[in-house]
Amino acid sequence: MLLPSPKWLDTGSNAWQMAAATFVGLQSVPGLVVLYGGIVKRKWAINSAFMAMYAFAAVMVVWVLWAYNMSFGEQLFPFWGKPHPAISAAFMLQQATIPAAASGMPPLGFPMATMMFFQFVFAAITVIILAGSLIGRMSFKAWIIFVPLWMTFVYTVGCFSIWGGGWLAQLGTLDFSGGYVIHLAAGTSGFVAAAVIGPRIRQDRDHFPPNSLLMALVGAGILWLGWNGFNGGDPYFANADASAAILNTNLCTCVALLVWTIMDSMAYGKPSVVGAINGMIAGLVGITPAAGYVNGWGAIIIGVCAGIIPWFVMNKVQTTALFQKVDDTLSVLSTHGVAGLMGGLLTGILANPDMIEYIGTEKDAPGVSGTGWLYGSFHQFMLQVYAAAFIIVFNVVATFVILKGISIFVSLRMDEATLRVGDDAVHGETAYNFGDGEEIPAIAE
Amino acid sequence: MLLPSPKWLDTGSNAWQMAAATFVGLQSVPGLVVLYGGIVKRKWAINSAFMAMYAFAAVMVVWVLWAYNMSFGEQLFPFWGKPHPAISAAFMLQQATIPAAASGMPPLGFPMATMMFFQFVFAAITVIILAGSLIGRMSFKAWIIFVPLWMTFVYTVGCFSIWGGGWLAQLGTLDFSGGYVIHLAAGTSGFVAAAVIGPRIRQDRDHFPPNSLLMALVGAGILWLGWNGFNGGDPYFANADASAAILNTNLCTCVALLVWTIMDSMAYGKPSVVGAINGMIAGLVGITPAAGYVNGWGAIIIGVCAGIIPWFVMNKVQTTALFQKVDDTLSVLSTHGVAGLMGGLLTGILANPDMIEYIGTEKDAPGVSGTGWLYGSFHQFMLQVYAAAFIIVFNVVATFVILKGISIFVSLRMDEATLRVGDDAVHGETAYNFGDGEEIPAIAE
Amino acid sequence: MLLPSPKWLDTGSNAWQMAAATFVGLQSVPGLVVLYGGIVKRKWAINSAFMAMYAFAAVMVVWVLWAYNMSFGEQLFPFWGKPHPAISAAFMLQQATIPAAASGMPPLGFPMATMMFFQFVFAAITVIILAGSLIGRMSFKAWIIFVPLWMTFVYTVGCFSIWGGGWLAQLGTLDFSGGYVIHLAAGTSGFVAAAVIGPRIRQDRDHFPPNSLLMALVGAGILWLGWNGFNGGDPYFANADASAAILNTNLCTCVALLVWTIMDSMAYGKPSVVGAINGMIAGLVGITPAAGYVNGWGAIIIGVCAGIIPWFVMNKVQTTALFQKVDDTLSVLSTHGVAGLMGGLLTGILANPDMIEYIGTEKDAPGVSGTGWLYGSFHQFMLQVYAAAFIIVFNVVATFVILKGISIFVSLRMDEATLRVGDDAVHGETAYNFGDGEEIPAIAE
Amino acid sequence: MKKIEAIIKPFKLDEVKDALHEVGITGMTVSEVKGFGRQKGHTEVYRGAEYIIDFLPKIKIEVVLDDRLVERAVQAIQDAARTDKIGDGKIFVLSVEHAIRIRTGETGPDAV
Amino acid sequence: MKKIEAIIKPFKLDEVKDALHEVGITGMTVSEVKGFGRQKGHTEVYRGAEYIIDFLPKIKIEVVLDDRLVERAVQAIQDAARTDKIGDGKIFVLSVEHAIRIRTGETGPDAV
Amino acid sequence: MKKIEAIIKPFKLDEVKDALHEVGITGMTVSEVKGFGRQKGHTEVYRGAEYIIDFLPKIKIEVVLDDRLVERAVQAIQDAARTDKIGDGKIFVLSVEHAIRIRTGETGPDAV
Ligand SMILES: Nc1ncnc2c1ncn2[C@@H]1O[C@H](COP(=O)(O)OP(=O)(O)O)[C@@H](O)[C@H]1O
Ligand SMILES: Nc1ncnc2c1ncn2[C@@H]1O[C@H](COP(=O)(O)OP(=O)(O)O)[C@@H](O)[C@H]1O
Ligand SMILES: Nc1ncnc2c1ncn2[C@@H]1O[C@H](COP(=O)(O)OP(=O)(O)O)[C@@H](O)[C@H]1O
Repeated sequence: MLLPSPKWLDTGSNAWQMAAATFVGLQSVPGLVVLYGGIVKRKWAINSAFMAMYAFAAVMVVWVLWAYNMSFGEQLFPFWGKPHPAISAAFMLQQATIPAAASGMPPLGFPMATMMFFQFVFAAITVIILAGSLIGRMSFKAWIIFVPLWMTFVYTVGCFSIWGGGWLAQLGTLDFSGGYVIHLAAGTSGFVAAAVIGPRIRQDRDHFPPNSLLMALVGAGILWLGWNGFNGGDPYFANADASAAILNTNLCTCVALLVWTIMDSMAYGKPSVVGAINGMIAGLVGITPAAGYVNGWGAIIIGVCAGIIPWFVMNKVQTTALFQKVDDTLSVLSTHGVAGLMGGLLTGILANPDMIEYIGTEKDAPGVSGTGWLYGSFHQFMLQVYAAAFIIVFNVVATFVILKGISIFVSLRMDEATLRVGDDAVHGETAYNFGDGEEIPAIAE
Repeated sequence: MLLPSPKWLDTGSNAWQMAAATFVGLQSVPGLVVLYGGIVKRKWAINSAFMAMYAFAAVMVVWVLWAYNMSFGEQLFPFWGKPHPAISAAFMLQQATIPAAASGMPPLGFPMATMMFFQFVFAAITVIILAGSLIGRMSFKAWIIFVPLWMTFVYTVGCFSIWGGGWLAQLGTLDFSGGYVIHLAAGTSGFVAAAVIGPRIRQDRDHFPPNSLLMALVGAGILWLGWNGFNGGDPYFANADASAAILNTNLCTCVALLVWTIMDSMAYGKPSVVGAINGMIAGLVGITPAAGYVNGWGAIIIGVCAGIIPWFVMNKVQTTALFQKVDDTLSVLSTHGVAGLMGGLLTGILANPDMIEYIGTEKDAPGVSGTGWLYGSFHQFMLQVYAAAFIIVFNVVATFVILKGISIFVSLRMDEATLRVGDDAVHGETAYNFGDGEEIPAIAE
Repeated sequence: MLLPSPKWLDTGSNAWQMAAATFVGLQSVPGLVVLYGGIVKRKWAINSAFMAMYAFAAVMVVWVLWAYNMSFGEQLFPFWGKPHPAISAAFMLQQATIPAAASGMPPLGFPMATMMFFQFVFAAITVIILAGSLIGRMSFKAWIIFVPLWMTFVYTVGCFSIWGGGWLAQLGTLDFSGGYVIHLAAGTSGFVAAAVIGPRIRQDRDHFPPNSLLMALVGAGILWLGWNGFNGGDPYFANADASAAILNTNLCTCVALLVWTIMDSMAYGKPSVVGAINGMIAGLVGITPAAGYVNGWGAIIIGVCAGIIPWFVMNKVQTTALFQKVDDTLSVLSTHGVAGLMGGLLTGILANPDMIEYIGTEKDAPGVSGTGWLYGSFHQFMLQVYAAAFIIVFNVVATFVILKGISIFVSLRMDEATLRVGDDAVHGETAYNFGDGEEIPAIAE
Repeated sequence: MKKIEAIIKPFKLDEVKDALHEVGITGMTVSEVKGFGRQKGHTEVYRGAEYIIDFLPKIKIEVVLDDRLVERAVQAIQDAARTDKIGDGKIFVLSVEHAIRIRTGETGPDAV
Repeated sequence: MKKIEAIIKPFKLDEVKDALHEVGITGMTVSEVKGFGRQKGHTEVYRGAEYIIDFLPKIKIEVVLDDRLVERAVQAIQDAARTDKIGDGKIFVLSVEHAIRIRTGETGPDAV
Repeated sequence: MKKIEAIIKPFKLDEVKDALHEVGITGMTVSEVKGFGRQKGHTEVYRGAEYIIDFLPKIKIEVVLDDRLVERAVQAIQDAARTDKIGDGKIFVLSVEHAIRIRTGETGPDAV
């Protein structure tokens, strides 16, 4: 008799984990690829999209060859796992486990290949988000080099420390799906990189209208619903907490979108769809560290904050002369960095001990959930502060060093002539070809 | 030892239900958002997309705070559940149940959070479909007010009556995935609202070419395949009936698309892709009330009807002077109202008792399935007629009253100057920015 | 008591199979629909998209009425199953099985309806891929006739022979997800059809710039991640091999994309996003026959080859005067035909016996996996050669005969006047409507 | 023969077209242009940054016509295009030396 | 110096360009315009409603050239653009007072 | 009154606009055109096939202005648009017979 799989495999959880990973993958490709492609000025549409697409591909290679095990493998240092390839048949097909964190969860019901792919799409989207700060002037060659280095030396550290069972995990930091590991890291590193690389050319900073808001909405929409996989996949089981995380994610996002739209209307007189997209992203990011730890009321509170705080940073702080020194093209600092930080801290306040992620069956193992300041654990809040500080400081330093290093070998910026032209100079392509020669549609006679 | 979830939870069904809900969510965001954005005249692209996006967000808040329980909670009246919030930790994580309808189905294998999110995406898409009738002139402010009111006072009634275990459910009305609850309601209310709000301005009615058919196809394609979650999710289990519903959905849709294209070719001489989209929608809607109740032959018959009847209403009835008095922008009456009604009635004829949704294990509980007129139950057909009449009459009255109420406080229409300008006047944004100043792509020298 | 489903049904595997099928469906609609719509010259955007959409619909009807059983039903000839309809209630709801191939797999955990829909999306995408060779001149009427005939007489033969338990399956040919059944067949038949139908008009061959690369990226992105369902669905269980197939698919694709981009940069000086899309497709296709049979190293090797060999054929072979005689519009021969062939042969070399698809429980039933030349079975490699030869020869002959037959009744090409005009002449529609009369957006005054 | 070039607000196109039709002008060529003048553009806000869009969308109408029709045509355009708000646009009249209808080879007033 | 403005059917652009090339004209400027004339637009049907698209896509070619070349250029355009069907378009000739090549500052016939 | 038509490289628009502003010209109309001249297009590669894009994107600026301003305006455009590379473009000057401001009915130099 043939069996489809070993006993430890739970087809339901594997089914969900594979679907969730696919949704997260779709967030990057085509999600962010076309969100970037549409929201930038026409001359940068292809370059921005291609930065995202390249990053997705490059991260994969790094991931399977060494970075997965640096993030989720056996501990080398309290903040790093041992690098080694993860693509032998035996490794791919064995029951998934995160050695240093295994004691905190039930035995997993899917194989390593699922875990590796699921975690890959998270790693990839992180550096794609980071790209949003750098659009419109970073040399493609420098980007090609930056992605694998950042992945290897920066992402893995935050990831192992918080998710891989490293020192922050040991302390008890809560980060459900990456408020810190992903969004705070991307926002911080993106801002630093934007500073090091320098701003877009004057005329691009002055005029940077989205070339196609509908295209941006395609990407934004996939990003939104794809987040069901992002936050719903993180319990690693198709369990009740996964369901709650999905509901919370959408609830918070809806609230943030509405609040942001109100803020826009009050400040600028009109509800803008670009604003709605920003509010949506802030909400998605804000709930990410909290999704399975808070109840619906918590999600609403985070949503309200996500509609206000990142709005304020984007519209009132990042527009000040001081902050304008750094040209953070898509305001990743606000919508990811600040929103992720805010979400992480609010998790330390609002985490509800009744939101059980895993059920405990013994007295001394009371199940897994988080307990925020509001429910009595000020300690949890302080842990969130420490972890944020670590992520921020480490990202600032490491990203700075990496870029300075790269700049010894290749220029981080395109040259002036290329910057004036955009896509056509970099890739020999333009996003739209409407009027070239005879492809103008002739009309029936 | 830690357990991922309580015993009642079936990871397979929860996995499917979460994935299905995500597919349905994608139908709205980005599906209908960009279908609307692309199929309308350029000046209304953003406004149409934003109406859809706003509705998605606003429905969520209403839903979790009171409307979910009015639709699926404990019975207050035979047509309404008791309103109360549904976002405590305990509520979200408990085993899902629809109190008034629980006896008709096996104990569910997923938690309340899954049920709430799954039903949310249905509620949201209903009012987004309705928006299709109102595009191109409704005041955004009035829409902001209309959505929560319609959700609270109209949607919940049809929903509780038919799906929540209310009076129509008790009588035995069949509506697998919302031919009545969603499409007939949206089509009827949309038409009434279009009448109350008044038509687009002359020049927009005369010229309303789709600004980007490719963008419309992005939305239409996601709508189509997303329907797998729509109809495949309604058995609430990843069971055989879910699979059959998916196959039927696609079969019927393919047939309707082909028949509609033939109708177009005969009437206008050419197969048009906008026609194909309409045929696709008519097919999707037509099979919705029947998806898990008919076999493949039934799906084909419904497909043929869906390619003919809504085509006829759109092309021959809605174009008459009488019907032209009401400006139903996207002909929602035809593709959703009529198609939903037709599908509901055909369900009463074609429902095949061998299409077992749930298996009965006892003599006196022979399993759950539908029996249409063709298989001997004329009664079922009449039930479908009654239910349709109720939905139509109730929607006409309630939507009329709500809009008249709103019009006391804010104008339902934009003012004339705004109507002439479109997006830029309402949102300060335009869909495409191709020629503004220097973003014209310069060429390599 | 009511039960959701019979005992043989595994909700986890059914959940995955339904989700996977939905992802594959999305690859065609909207995936290839808008990839084609965006990557062709503006005047052909609608026609190309519509060819894809029509094919999806037409295949379904053929499929359920006779072709499913010709592909997966009981054996009639060693290369063909017995045609009969597959849409009775009993058939749809029964446990899925592929009679002639059942002994090689564990009893399946989902119903026939799931299998039929899953296999439908594969059948549909095959003929849509084939369309890529014919874009820009094939008569829509001829296409309407061609699709059902090709499906009935060509696709079913390869499918039954390799997947339905036919003679190639009996011999032991390996084709995990359709390197031969789908891609080699589509590439070969497309090339032959392109030759028979003749080339596009001169001005279209000279100038064929993609009208919207962002739109093409929307389609390409959905195609990529949708491939998780394509390759991940083929073990028919949500088992460990499905997970490994997904990881391999993405790994190989990432490598191929990177290598193709390097090739482009070396040959043309710039990394192009159209090249990246081509590399992506070559990688996806190359891993398809191997996805669950090779380990990660194998996937990397296939990825490197997929970035080089199809690149070379597209850029150096298909551009020679000889090959230019055939106008293969989107170079389907390179990215699907050659990539599929290459993948199939490499499977015969790299298949790793440790990549267990199904676990054997008895001594004489050691589980199911493939063993390539590298692991000692030269025989497997030769089998792959034979099967490729059969697919190529059969497709060449059968497609030629079908088209010659059709050409007796209707012209295969549009007439000259129509060819000059494009979409507007064929469908009375144009992809974009930007400047028609007053829909030019007026500005707030 | 003269050529009238009128720069107007986009939403006025239909009215201008009808007005020209009434004075007997049945042919014209229209294009989308961007105008820069006293009418100031509006502000757009993206990601917190405000941009001034200083080129405003306008429609350019070109009509070649017989000298005798010029006055009436100019008047018709002016009446139809006027909203009395800044940015209504301009009408320019240029002299045309020849006009040829490609299809027939007719020249002069017969050609337009 | 003269300026030729030709309104032609879009798919004729390549032939016209080649024809001009043959008479020695190597520079020109092309734009997409919408034409309104005797040629009637076609009907499009969306959601059951028929629309008449009365502005038809046309191509406008602008060539500035020496007076001596005008006749031949006009003839070349006419021959190349003609399909003998309504809507073939028009050729207008205007007088140009100065022409300057930006790069070199050359003026007059040398500039074009 | 004169009309200046300048064909320039797209990325020079802002500089030209500012230069015209400095010589006192506040109104102009701009459109996207394709240019064909000595500057050769570039090659694009799609699916292995190389295409030459021979029409290059250019910007056309139209300014109607008083005769006295012409010389300075032409100079300003030339200085601002120049990159000394092939393809910098052309400036043409035509004569305008009338100019009318639609809003006020003003004519002549007052209208522009
Ligand atoms: N000198 C000019 N040359 C060419 N076009 C002009 C000129 N001045 C204005 N225009 C065009 O006329 C439009 C309207 O001009 P504007 O000064 O804004 O308003 P008004 O004509 O009502 O005073 C401008 O947007 C521009 O397209
Ligand atoms: N009086 C005119 N002024 C400017 N353009 C014109 C005029 N008449 C026609 N045109 C342009 O010429 C095109 C062809 O004119 P039309 O009357 O349709 O055909 P034909 O020139 O063959 O009689 C029109 O679409 C329009 O762009
Ligand atoms: N004879 C002409 N008539 C109209 N426009 C012209 C003419 N010659 C050139 N142009 C325009 O000027 C642009 C620049 O011309 P080109 O010959 O490439 O460079 P340069 O002017 O520097 O010699 C062309 O792209 C075209 O738009």
